[in-house]
Amino acid sequence: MTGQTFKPVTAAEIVEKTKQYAKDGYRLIQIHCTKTPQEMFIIYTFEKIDLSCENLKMDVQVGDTVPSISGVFFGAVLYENEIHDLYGVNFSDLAVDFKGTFYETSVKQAFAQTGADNKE
Amino acid sequence: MGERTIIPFGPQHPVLPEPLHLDLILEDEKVVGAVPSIGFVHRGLEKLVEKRDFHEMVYVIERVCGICSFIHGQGYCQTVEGLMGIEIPERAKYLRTIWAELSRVHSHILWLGLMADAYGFESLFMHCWRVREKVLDIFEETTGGRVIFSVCRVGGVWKDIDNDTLKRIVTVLKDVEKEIKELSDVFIKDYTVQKRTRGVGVLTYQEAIDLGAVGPTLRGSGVPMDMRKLGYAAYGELDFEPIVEKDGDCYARTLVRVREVFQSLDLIYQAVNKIPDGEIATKVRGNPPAGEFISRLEQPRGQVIYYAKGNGTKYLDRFRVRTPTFANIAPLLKMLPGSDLADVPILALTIDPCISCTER
Amino acid sequence: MSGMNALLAVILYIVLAPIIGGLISGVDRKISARMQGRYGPPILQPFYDVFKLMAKQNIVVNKHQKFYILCFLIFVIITGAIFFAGGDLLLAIFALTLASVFFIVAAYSTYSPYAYIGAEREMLQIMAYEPMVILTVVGMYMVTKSFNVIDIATYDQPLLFSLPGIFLGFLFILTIKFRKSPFDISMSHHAHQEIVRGVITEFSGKELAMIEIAHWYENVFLLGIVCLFFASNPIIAIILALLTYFLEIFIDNNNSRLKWQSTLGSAWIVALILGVGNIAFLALL
Amino acid sequence: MGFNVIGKTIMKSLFGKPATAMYPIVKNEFYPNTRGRIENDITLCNYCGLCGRRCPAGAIEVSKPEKKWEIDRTRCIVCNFCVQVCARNALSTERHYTTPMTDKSKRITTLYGEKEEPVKEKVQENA
Repeated sequence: MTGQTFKPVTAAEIVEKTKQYAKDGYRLIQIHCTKTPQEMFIIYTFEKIDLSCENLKMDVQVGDTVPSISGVFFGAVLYENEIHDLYGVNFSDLAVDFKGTFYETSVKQAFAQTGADNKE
Repeated sequence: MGERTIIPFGPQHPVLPEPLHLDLILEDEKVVGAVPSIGFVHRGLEKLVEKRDFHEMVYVIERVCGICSFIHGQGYCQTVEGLMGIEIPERAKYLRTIWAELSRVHSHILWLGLMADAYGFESLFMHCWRVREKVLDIFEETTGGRVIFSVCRVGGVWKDIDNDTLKRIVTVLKDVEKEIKELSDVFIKDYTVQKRTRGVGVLTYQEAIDLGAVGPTLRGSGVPMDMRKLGYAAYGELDFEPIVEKDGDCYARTLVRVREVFQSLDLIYQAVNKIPDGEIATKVRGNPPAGEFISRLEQPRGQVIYYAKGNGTKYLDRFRVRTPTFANIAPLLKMLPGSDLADVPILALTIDPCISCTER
Repeated sequence: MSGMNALLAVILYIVLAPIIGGLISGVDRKISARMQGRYGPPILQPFYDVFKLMAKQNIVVNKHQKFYILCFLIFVIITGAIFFAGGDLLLAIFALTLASVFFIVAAYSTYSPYAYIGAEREMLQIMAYEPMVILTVVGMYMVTKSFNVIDIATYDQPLLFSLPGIFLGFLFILTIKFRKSPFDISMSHHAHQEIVRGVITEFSGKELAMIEIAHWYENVFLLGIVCLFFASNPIIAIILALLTYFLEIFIDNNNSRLKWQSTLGSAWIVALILGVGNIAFLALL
Repeated sequence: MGFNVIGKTIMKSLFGKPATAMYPIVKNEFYPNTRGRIENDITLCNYCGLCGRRCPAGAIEVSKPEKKWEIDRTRCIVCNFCVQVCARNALSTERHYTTPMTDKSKRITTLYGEKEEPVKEKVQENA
């Protein structure tokens, strides 16, 4: 199955890389954030019409500000707002900024803590 | 141009018994803007993966959605199997395919009914759901559940369908096919239906790709992308082509779904003919190793993406579900401005929204 | 008809119309259900509904709305009373329009966005059906040379034969008046998809019950007009009215809801071709 | 394109038998496979507690010293996992659903294994 490789990327390059993917005929299909006790990263997945797919992996920390790619792919707005609300990663230049009201969870940034964090 | 009115659409709106909220900004009856908000039923099921071991998690993931629950279970199992490098028996693959396609049939008939309801065609709605019941009966007979089946497990499936039952299912489905044929004519030929769906909410080829539309919404705009073509489960051995319509309006999306029902029925017939005998599950030893795995599947509503990250214990570090509705919200926001208020329910339904699904 | 008889007819109308209207509505629901493959509610269900609504707590958004709804009910009853007393048909039609205006004002008075849009659509509906209603009355006048219901009803030949176009046109706008698909745009039993409940979104309890009863009166009055087309033989007239209603149920279950643009356009085209055509034909004879 | 395309279908159902059932009068037929509710044959149970630990919903509680097996019917999602993992085949799935309850205290079913007297089943008050 394609798309099991995760290419590292930094916050500074992400917009440029996305534009490159857009030029190559890829489209954004998902962004998600993962937080484990050891690490935290965001994965961007791009897909082509022939179903091949590529992943970018970017290390972040809670409270970091990352440039938004919603200028390239509008659909990114939803994913980025989701990550902002659940993980507390900020995005600059969002096409539509819900300002933390996208998911109205009772605990703010509910996913920013892992089960292991709570035990400590 | 009249004054601007703001119509609150949802979270408790009769057309969509799902917690999606749209603030529709209207000028007379023209929609000029729409602001969505979701998050009313966010359950944090993804987070539960840290507290449930990877076998139990199947049952949690199945409950992400009530309609495509089987494919969620299948997708989870497939992802974890991919992470652990397990190859499941051939028969299990075929059984998964059969159940998944039956899910697609019932989901699409359900959607057709809801679509009929969106433009006030009550009798068509009722008749669609009447036909759907027969598919649900097959589920109850083979798995024990009508909506949530709980038959998938990491390494295969729990229950087998014996070959006689498979043959009987085919005869039942032939009946269903006949009835759907009768009802699908209404969606295709009826004047009032066409009047409401043709040319409404047009999504062009390029827009559909750029906004990340998935499933029938994407294929209705002429993009031949179907994740089943990746050949997971038994799809690699079955003969089918993605169903594509060119127009990109609500009519095209309806047509894609109507044709997909027949395609799915055909896939089931093929699978029943080809299904090999043998085991239905392999023994799973050990825990998921440290590593990551992404898998993509085709749900009735479109492409669904799963991501699993293991760490060598029986609990996964992270399990992520990107549901098709989430991807389809952006195209919906593109379609809404410029439409009539009367079109809003149709447009909202045309992406087949499952908000509870979106808010894992 | 003498004054005594007219009074008796009015009293009979006021007492019997809600019962007949309710029963028709019950049968409507039953037949619709069977067409959709369901058992459906009991035939007396509309009465149960109204009695239950009567017993509900009264919640008002605007204290004037009750007055408007009461006026709506009263004017609908007056419409029927004029009609069944054998009075002026034109007057009855205008009384009905006045009732509709009160209904719309009541909807506006609630300030709900749904009711607001519903009221706008209700006005468009009036615009759509009113020409055909007037043409119906004019057509009847041209044949019988009288606006009085009593004269039209006792006319010795069935009007249906001289007014076939007008009859069909009237059937067409009945779909709007009965609030059936494809023209149930402002409110109906199932217009919920777009505007929740349209005009009556904000009404509850006794007011909703009054609206429901007013609709029963209205339906009986409308079926009364259908009867006029075959008034020379009362039994055939009643059968004709029932067949008409069945046809409306059939159409309701056969079509999706159209937009207001289509409603207005098609109603006027029908009025122009069938109504005006028929009248022109009569005038040329 | 046409009008009244569904006309034939609705006339057929108008004069045919409705597809729905008069529910409380006509009971639904279940299939042999139907997953209704979880039952425990307490005589086979050895109170190992595996079902309780494996339950995704945390509906089952087992206590070895008391010889007690307890299920919260409203928590149970009838996923059948406990039945599959039970090593002694004591658990099974009944065809009939749990009846709806208005009294919350009835939601827990407790079974006790034999101590002196034979098997007894009782519904525990508000656990």
